[in-house]
Amino acid sequence: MSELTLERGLAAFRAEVDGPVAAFFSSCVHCGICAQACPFYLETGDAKYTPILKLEPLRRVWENDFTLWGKIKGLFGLNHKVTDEMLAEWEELLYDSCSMCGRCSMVCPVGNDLALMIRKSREGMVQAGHAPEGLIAASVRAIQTGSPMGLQWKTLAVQIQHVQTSSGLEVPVDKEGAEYLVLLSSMEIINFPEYLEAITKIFDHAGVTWTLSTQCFEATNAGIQIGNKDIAAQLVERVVAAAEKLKVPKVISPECGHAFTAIRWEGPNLIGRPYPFRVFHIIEVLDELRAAGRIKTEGMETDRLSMHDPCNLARKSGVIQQQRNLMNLVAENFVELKEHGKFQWCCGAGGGVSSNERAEPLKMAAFKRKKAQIEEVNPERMVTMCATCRTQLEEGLEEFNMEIPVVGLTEMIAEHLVEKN
Amino acid sequence: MAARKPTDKTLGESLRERGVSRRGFLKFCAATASMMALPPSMAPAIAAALEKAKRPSVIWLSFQECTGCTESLTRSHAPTVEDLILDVISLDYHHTLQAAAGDAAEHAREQAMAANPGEYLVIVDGSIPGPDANPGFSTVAGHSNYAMLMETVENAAAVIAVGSCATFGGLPAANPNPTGAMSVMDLVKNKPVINVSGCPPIPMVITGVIAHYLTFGRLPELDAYNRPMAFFGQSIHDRCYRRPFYDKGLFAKTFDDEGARLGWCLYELGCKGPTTYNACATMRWNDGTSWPVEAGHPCLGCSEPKFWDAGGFYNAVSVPTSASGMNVLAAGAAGVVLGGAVAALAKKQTKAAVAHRQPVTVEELEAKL
Amino acid sequence: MSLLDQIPVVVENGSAAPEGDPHPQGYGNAEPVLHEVRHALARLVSTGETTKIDLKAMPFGPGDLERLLSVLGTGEVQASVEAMGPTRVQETAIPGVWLVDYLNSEAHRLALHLEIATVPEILCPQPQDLNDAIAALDARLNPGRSDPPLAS
Amino acid sequence: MSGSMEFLLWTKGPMFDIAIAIFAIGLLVRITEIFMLGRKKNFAEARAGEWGPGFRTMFTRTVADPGTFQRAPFNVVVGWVWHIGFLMALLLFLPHIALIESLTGLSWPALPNPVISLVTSVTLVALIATLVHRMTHPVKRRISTVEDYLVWAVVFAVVLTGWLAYYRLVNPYPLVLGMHILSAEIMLILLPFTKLTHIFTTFIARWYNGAAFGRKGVQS
Repeated sequence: MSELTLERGLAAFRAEVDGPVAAFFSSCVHCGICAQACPFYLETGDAKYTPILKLEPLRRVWENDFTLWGKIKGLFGLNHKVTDEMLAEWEELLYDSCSMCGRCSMVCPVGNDLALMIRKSREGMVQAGHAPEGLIAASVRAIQTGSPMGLQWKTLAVQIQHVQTSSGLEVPVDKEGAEYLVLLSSMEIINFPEYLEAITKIFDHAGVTWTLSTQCFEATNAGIQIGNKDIAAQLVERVVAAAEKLKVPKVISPECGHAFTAIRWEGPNLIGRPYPFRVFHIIEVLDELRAAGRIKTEGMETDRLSMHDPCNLARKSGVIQQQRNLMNLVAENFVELKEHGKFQWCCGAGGGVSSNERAEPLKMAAFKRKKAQIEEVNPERMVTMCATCRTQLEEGLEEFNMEIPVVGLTEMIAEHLVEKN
Repeated sequence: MAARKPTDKTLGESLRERGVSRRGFLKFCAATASMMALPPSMAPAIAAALEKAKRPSVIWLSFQECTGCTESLTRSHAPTVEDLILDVISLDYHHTLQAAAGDAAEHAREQAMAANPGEYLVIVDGSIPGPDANPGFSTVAGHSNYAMLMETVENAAAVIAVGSCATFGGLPAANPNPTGAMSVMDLVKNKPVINVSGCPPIPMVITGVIAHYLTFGRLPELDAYNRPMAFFGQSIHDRCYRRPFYDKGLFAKTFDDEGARLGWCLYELGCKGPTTYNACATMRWNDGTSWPVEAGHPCLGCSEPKFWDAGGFYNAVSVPTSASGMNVLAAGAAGVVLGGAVAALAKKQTKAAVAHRQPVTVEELEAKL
Repeated sequence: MSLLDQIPVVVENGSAAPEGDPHPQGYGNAEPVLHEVRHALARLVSTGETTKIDLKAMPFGPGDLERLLSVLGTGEVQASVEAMGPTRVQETAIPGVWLVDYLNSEAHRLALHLEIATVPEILCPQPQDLNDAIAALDARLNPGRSDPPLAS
Repeated sequence: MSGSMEFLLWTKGPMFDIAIAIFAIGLLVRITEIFMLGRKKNFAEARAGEWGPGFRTMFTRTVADPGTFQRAPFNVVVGWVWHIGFLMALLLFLPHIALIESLTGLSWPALPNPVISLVTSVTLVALIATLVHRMTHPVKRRISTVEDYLVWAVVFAVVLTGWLAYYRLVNPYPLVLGMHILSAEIMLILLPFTKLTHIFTTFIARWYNGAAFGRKGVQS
């Protein structure tokens, strides 16, 4: 049986070097500003978590194999090679201490997109056999069972039953020709079953036709988190097949950050062709319905609410104003965190960190940045729209004994719908 | 003029003998100090030195030169110069100025050398075809310049090289230097050499250096190019009356613009004042009337080494001497070709890497668990 | 320094340019020399030290010398010394500041000094000449006598 | 015979040719490498075009976002001061403009020399501050390589010798002017092979960054 080796890793690193990577590494002046955008560095104070340092393996591959100067140095044996030991050491830096939040990409003075290069580096790491166990296990489960958590349709079917009973509404399944195919995340199904009921109510309220697919309900993509195109592409193909089978023109990604970037931005490139459908995040859809006057709400939340923008949704996908429009619809005492929108701070759990058990201490350390932000505005509740962020916020706030409940925005909208007579 | 043994009288004595009063002597010292670019407070020291100084014998050798240096000297308006040249020093050989010709002239030189071994001064203008050059390129009375120079300096007290040809090779040594011209200090290694550079040098500087030597009986303080600090210690730029315009950023852009009329700095018109060390800005030319910058022309830098080969006279000091925009373009084009080749190679490698990229399988991943 | 205050020198306007001067104020090298003169005057007043400034050694541009002399002005005393050609001494309007112009017999300028002194050196009898003065006078009083007179 | 003037003429002549050739070839190699590598076709439906956001980021990234400014004010301010100082001295000092004009035929008005000399003095102080910062700040210490210190030394040498030459503090002047030109030539030679390349590639990098974020609907 074939195995993952350093050579395959190096080949994968090489395959990831393109014009932007060359421009980025050519431009880095070692100013260290990226560290000032990284919650993992800021909250641990350990300089090894400086984002640009995490990219050293990719940088070496670029310098050695893609620059004239590097080749000249190589002739004299002066170049620094990437070794198996090095990659083993870098595994922690590239996975445990990076949530790929992309904040460093926003502040780098020379314009380096560091998050992009982390994503590319992980391709090499997987091929070299240096991915964390937690992410490997999630990837294997996702391919083998259809869900990174090993969740199966029958579990979801029970959920659907509950929703139908409690709401008295039908949850459409495998309805060909519906406008929207709705995807879910395993974490939502297990931790936040309210979400399914919420969209059922909202779509009924707004008169939207939609459906779930028994063939593929999972929106998350472990292949993106671990950083492997082959795994990621297989998972995307499942969604595409389901959407094509049900002939839906639109697919909705759930309240999950990476699932959205995976299906929305990486998906078509992973499968090498454009989709025959369009992809939206549930928040985009809700805001469109709101703008079209198809969502009627009554009553307002009166407590002090603040909101956490998921990195993947805001900074990395440009969904920033929509959630604010929806907040203003139902909350009268909404306060922004100081740095929000494209400059928000990561909760610390993204980019596969939450699936990587050994990264738990780092994940909690990084959360302190978010905690400090929350403390600054001192809200009574936090609102967000990503199951991973929501879980992290809940766990983190509990860890620090802060009694601030976290709610999903979709559910909150559903609670304010005008009752149909 | 025949070679003669210098008298035993000091300069002070010979001046008083000629009826110069003590006030006149004071005035002479004031003028001499001014000529030597020394402060007026040095006049008493000059007076004391002149009381003791002896008249030296001087031999003037002219090699590959244009006689401009001699012309400059004889147009010196410093009024004591006639005294200095014709009375105070004993100019025993100068083939342009002396009345004697042919064998008689050469005889005068030999006589002066024989009569004052180790005491006579040699003044040289013009450059010399070096020992490896064809000796026939320049000869005087059948002697090659090189042979005559080496023979004459053999027993000299010191050598004063006058003009940029003698000091640095000058025009004859300019690229491609067909005659293998060399400077005096290239050839004379075992005698003190004083360089009085300039094309030509300021006449007052020539006489000032001679005056210094015969007043104090020793060489003046010299810079790295063996030039007297008193005259070459400061750059044209530092002493230029237009310097305030440089400092304020007011420059003439052409020879006939408003800035040129207002007397602004000539840097952009190619003035080499910043890199040129000479006394033009204070001593001036034509009896102190004016000097090139005052006349509205940039300094050519004639008193510096290789001034003929130092780039265009009308290019600013900061402009490189040879590279042109075309060179840069050519180098850039070469870069594109080379870079393209390297990148194409790298891209080919990448394509190969992508093509041979082995997909990761679940089994492979499971093996890692 | 109170004495200095009584000296009517206004150096601030030192480079006050002649009419039609195209240069803005502060250009030219007259003003620095005037400041040097001011320092020399202070030394003369406090310690009696005299100073000579060689104007030919100054990097003057066109008009600088004229500006300098017009600021210094013309005083009451003029003198001329005939020795190796004429030397013209002119007191400036600033007491203690003298312009001494050394010329040769062909009226070419040998040197041009500003002398800051109570009396310019060239006007004073030279010490050695003074030593010979009585003998010289005696020779004129008694053209016939040859033995030296008693020294005063 | 090799005195200061010969040294100056060497730096203005043959050495300048060598330096400018290595610089031009090396830089074009570098930039060609980048553009030849290019990007893969992107199949994801874009929210917006790439060119506008790309060009915007090329300029906007010059100014730090308020949060970064608060967290690293020293880095931002000192970096700004010395970059602006260096560029002003490089591009607005008359002798440099004369040099550029001789090579390219392009010229523009210069700033008065006292302004440039003041700016250069400030730049020197700021450069020393960056060195101290690099040697003391934990992150900068950790990520700094020999190259960082080498490049700092060369840049500092260029500014310092220029400053010394302007004030004519070293005699003879041709020596210090030659040293200034030589250090600038060393900088030109090193430029394509070190992080100095960022002078040019940062605009490419910023464009790629702005384009990547821009097509997703975020102005980075």
